[in-house]
Amino acid sequence: MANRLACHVAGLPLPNPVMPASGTFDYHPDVRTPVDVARLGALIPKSITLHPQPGNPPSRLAETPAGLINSIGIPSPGLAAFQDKFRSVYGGVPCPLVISVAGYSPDEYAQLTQACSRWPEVVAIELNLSCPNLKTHLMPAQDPILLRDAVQAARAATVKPLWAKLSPNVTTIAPMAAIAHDAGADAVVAINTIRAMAINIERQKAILGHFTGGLSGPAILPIGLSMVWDIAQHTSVPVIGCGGIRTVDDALMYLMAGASAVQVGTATFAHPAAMMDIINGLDRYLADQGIAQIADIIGIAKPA
Amino acid sequence: MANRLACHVAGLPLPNPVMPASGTFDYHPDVRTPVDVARLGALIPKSITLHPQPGNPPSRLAETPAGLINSIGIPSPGLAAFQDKFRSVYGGVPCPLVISVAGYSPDEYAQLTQACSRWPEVVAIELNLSCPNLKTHLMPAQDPILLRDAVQAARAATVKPLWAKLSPNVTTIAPMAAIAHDAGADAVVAINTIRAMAINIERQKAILGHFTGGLSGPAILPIGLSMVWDIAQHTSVPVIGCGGIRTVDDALMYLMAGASAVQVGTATFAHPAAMMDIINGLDRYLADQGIAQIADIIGIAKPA
Amino acid sequence: MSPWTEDEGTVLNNCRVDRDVFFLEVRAPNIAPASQPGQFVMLSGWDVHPLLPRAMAPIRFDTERAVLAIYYRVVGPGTERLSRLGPGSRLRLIGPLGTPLVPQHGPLALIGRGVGITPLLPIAEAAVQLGIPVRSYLSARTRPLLLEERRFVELGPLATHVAELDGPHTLVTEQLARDLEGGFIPAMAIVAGSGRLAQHVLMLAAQFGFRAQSFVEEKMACGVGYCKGCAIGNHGRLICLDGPALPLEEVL
Amino acid sequence: MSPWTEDEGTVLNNCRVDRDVFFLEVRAPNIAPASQPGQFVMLSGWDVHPLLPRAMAPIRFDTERAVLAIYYRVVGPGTERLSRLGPGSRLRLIGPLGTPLVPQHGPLALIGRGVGITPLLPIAEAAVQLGIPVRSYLSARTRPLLLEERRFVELGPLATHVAELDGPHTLVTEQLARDLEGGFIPAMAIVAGSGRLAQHVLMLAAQFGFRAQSFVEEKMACGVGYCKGCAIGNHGRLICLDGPALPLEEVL
Ligand SMILES: Cc1cc2nc3c(=O)[nH]c(=O)nc-3n(C[C@H](O)[C@H](O)[C@H](O)COP(=O)(O)OP(=O)(O)OC[C@H]3O[C@@H](n4cnc5c(N)ncnc54)[C@H](O)[C@@H]3O)c2cc1C
Ligand SMILES: Cc1cc2nc3c(=O)[nH]c(=O)nc-3n(C[C@H](O)[C@H](O)[C@H](O)COP(=O)(O)OP(=O)(O)OC[C@H]3O[C@@H](n4cnc5c(N)ncnc54)[C@H](O)[C@@H]3O)c2cc1C
Ligand SMILES: Cc1cc2nc3c(=O)[nH]c(=O)nc-3n(C[C@H](O)[C@H](O)[C@H](O)COP(=O)(O)O)c2cc1C
Ligand SMILES: Cc1cc2nc3c(=O)[nH]c(=O)nc-3n(C[C@H](O)[C@H](O)[C@H](O)COP(=O)(O)O)c2cc1C
Ligand code: FES
Ligand code: FES
Repeated sequence: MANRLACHVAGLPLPNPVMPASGTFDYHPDVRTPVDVARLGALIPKSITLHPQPGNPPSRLAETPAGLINSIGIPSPGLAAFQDKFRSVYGGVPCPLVISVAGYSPDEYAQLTQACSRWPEVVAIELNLSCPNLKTHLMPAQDPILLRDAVQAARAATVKPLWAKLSPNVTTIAPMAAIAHDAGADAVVAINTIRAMAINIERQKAILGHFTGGLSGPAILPIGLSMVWDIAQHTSVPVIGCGGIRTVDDALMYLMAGASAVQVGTATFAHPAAMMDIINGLDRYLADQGIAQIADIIGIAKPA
Repeated sequence: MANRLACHVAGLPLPNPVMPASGTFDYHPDVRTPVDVARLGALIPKSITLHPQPGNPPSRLAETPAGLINSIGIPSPGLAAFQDKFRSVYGGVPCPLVISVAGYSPDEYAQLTQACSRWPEVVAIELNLSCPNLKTHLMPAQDPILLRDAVQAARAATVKPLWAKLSPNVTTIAPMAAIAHDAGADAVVAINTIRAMAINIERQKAILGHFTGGLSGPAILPIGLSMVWDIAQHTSVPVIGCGGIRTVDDALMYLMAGASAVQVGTATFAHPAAMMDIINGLDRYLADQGIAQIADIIGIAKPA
Repeated sequence: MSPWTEDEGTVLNNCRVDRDVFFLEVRAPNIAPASQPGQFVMLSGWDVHPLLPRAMAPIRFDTERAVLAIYYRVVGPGTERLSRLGPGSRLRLIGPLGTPLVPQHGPLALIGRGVGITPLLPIAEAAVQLGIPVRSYLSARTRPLLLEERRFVELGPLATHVAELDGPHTLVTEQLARDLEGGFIPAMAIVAGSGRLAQHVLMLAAQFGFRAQSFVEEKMACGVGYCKGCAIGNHGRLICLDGPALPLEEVL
Repeated sequence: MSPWTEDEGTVLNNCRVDRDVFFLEVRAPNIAPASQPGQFVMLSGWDVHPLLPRAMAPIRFDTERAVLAIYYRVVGPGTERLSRLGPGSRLRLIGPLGTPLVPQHGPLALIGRGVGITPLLPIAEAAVQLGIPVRSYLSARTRPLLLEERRFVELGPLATHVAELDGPHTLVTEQLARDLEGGFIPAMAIVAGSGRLAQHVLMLAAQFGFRAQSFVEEKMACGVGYCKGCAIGNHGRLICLDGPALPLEEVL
């Protein structure tokens, strides 16, 4: 049987369009879990940074209606330590591997991208562009110049596919996608979490140690979907949809809105096998509808 | 007994800080409903436009996890027709009245503001700055220049308090609040709905007639809260909190984050008396905590 | 706009009638006694999910016991959660909503399908009480879904069509067509629960010259005219205020 | 990290023990047999609201019947919805999670309060089976909340403190202090369910020289080390992976 789910993201072949969102899933070669990593479209571990850093102070999580706010930050062993353990952890990874990198300057993105491109297992680099710039306090994903500089620096450092992960905290997202594309990104990922906050009224203070954080989960699905739609309507850059996906229907909405593939984050927490369900569900959907390949439904949603 | 709930928004006295969000509630002098309008902090009817317009095509509503997307647009009788019926509808309104106006140019904002300021019942004008500009497709609330021009035009047209209602679809909201303030707004309202979309996967098309719309309801509460917090931290403009408020605890979060008052929208649909519950709940909270007046809790939330 | 209120309702009875159709009786102290034919309620028996209340058109308003009787089909999260509420559970209700539809002249033709027929029964009962003759034309997938068939029979001639028994290729409105040809010309026909039947009635109305209304459904948020979400057609009519029954030619 | 899985569990029994405390028995075919003392599960019996699963430390793993026994206090939406599930309801479970805590040397002092004591019983049972002596010090608001008091008595000397009967001004750890003075020096003390008791044990541990661990709670999302949300202290320790019991000096 031909694999109906086989797909491409900007020319990069993947066995299927379902992969975890960075920071919400990982792989441990010796540990059996309900997720058969060999069946994933790709694996993306948590973003790594150049230098070791501890992440944000606790509390790091707050639950909201249909949403989760996290202020994890990026606890990271740093590039050197990551390199040391790379082979033992990801050497035998049974699916395409994408490494997410987060830098505090264009040069850091370049160094990280270059280093991570060396491993043959790595099929693409995802740029997490949501680290606040130390001077402007804006994230590269929020500012045209910072965005262009970060993507260009990474582009110059690798020949592998480059994905730029965008932030929803912008006035309009399509221009940012176009800038990333022009600067050399092969695809964009939309969306990262949305700035949010929770307050404990008894203690009269912010719940999160870092006081604000990023909202994820089903609450943000309609926002992510509109952004993917905008990017697909107004640019030619391939887009990977992310934000609030929990079920196969959610994944179908993103694909029909124009996403070439999807990432699943928060849903994995309540239901680790969610990605397996979505992969099975997509296959069943295509079979039931008599659709030959996943590419045939990408972007088919009509305006109304 | 002194009214613990009496408060001020930028100097304007209100009997309490709880009012409806524009477009989600209205007043009919002869109709008994579960909402005792005499007990509201203020009444804000749906935005009116200068010229009559029909609003967007159906379907206009889509439900999402803890959220509602609407693409109502602004069905409006136009200023002239509104003026004709003003006295018979709002002549005897038993609480402070705020009129929300929506224009397609600075001049329209000026005309609407001037006309609506004439009625003695009107205590403030709220500028709905979320009508897409016909040329740039941006809303005034999304663009510094459009925002400044609209607010300045309205400012020149009235001596009454002017509230500028901001959009969450901006890179950072505090600078927009500051621009509105500098342009003459006495207070800002944050937030309006967030751009969002829903797709019917059976029909493979957008659910809303206008294909995208605005997300409201509990899903957006943590986003609205972070924006009110940002405005309170970084500017001196009084802010009225709005977005996802359903319970007295939600209202307290906004007040503690720095809101001078709150608006309740979507929650009214499932529970029309929600505003009454929130007013009663705030009063009980102040009594239980031995707090003399609502002003004492505004902005008291500590970072963490 | 007529007065409405919010009730804390109590479930008295909530049981399955057919595969996915349930019968609910709920005590609504203020809403039930004030309800009139053609009106509906918005109800929610949950907290945050789903967010909005659901529109339901009761098949009976028991004004003395203050009870509303409702048939509903489980189609999504709201009706699914509704179906799990046992006796004694609390339900939030908003109502009575919409423009009452109390017929003044007769005769009346009532045409409906499936769960959608519920608003027709109160109209039939009000008509018969005013001495207005009523004929009903009801169709359903299965026999048990000819809801309250017996009561309709008591109120006047009833034609039925059950897809499972009578096959999918005829419409119950073919009997209406025969009755029209036989000289029965209603002052008004009211359709509920089927676009296909409404189409046929619209054709017959043009041919035989009678007025026709149809109950229409759109997603609703407020149910009381505030949100403007339930607009239909080109005149900006609101289903929740101007309807839920509207002139057929406006909604097809 | 040790292997874990996802189970579709079935509620066998779910009943109120005290005002806001419930006892749940759930069949978890794969998780129950694999569980070890000190471990916990994440469970959700709902769909979208609340979003995240809830952490629970079973008081008993019945490996033969594949049943987990859990006591829980209703404090918010998750436990509230849990409390409404009847026998036969489905529950999603993730587990077994966390680092097992099987004592190797004795004697052992177990100190706990209220619903928080649940992880102590599997530890006590494992210890006694290995021939390690155990003394328990349990406190609660009311007598019924001295959960499984009888079973603790079977396993070793038990000191109790019931706030309702014994007054709020003494701590059950005062008996531990007397026992320490009398010469009972544990190889390890394990505290659960009370910061106040943990404080006192930390003091006693320093004074009398024994190791002490405490079960700690933080909001969790994944329970398996992916999200990094449950970090505690200055070493970036994750409660779900490195805990849920951690050295007392790290968490106070
Ligand atoms: C005035 C009025 C009276 C009604 N009376 C009854 C009644 O007595 N009994 C009854 O069973 N139902 C009645 N309905 C329909 C009922 O309101 C919907 O079935 C219900 O809201 C569905 O809620 P849900 O959460 O279960 O499903 P949802 O998730 O809301 O919907 C499930 C599926 O059904 C579709 N759908 C939902 N609502 C509608 C709709 N209104 N029109 C078309 N498609 C829809 C959705 O697109 C979706 O695919 C009435 C509707 C109106 C407007
Ligand atoms: C490893 C572990 C094992 C646990 N075992 C049990 C058990 O066996 N029985 C049991 O009843 N509970 C146990 N808990 C606690 C239980 O997970 C929480 O009470 C539950 O998640 C609350 O969910 P909720 O939706 O009802 O309330 P929520 O809305 O999540 O919380 C309600 C209130 O309680 C507070 N709260 C919730 N969770 C915590 C927490 N973890 N720490 C401090 N404050 C909190 C919140 O701030 C809020 O004010 C355990 C926790 C952990 C981490
Ligand atoms: C706990 C947590 C940690 C995350 N860490 C990262 C990260 O390290 N890098 C990154 O690019 N995105 C990170 N994200 C964002 C997700 O990858 C994803 O973009 C977002 O959560 C929206 O998807 P979801 O709604 O499916 O979770 C994190 C999200 C969560 C909830
Ligand atoms: C159905 C609907 C109609 C609305 N119409 C308007 C409007 O006319 N003018 C306006 O400024 N905001 C309008 N809004 C936005 C609300 O006033 C409010 O800013 C938003 O819904 C967030 O608050 P909530 O989550 O409490 O609903 C509308 C919102 C909804 C849901
Ligand atoms: S449902 Fe809100 S106006 Fe009709
Ligand atoms: S709960 Fe996710 S890492 Fe511990």
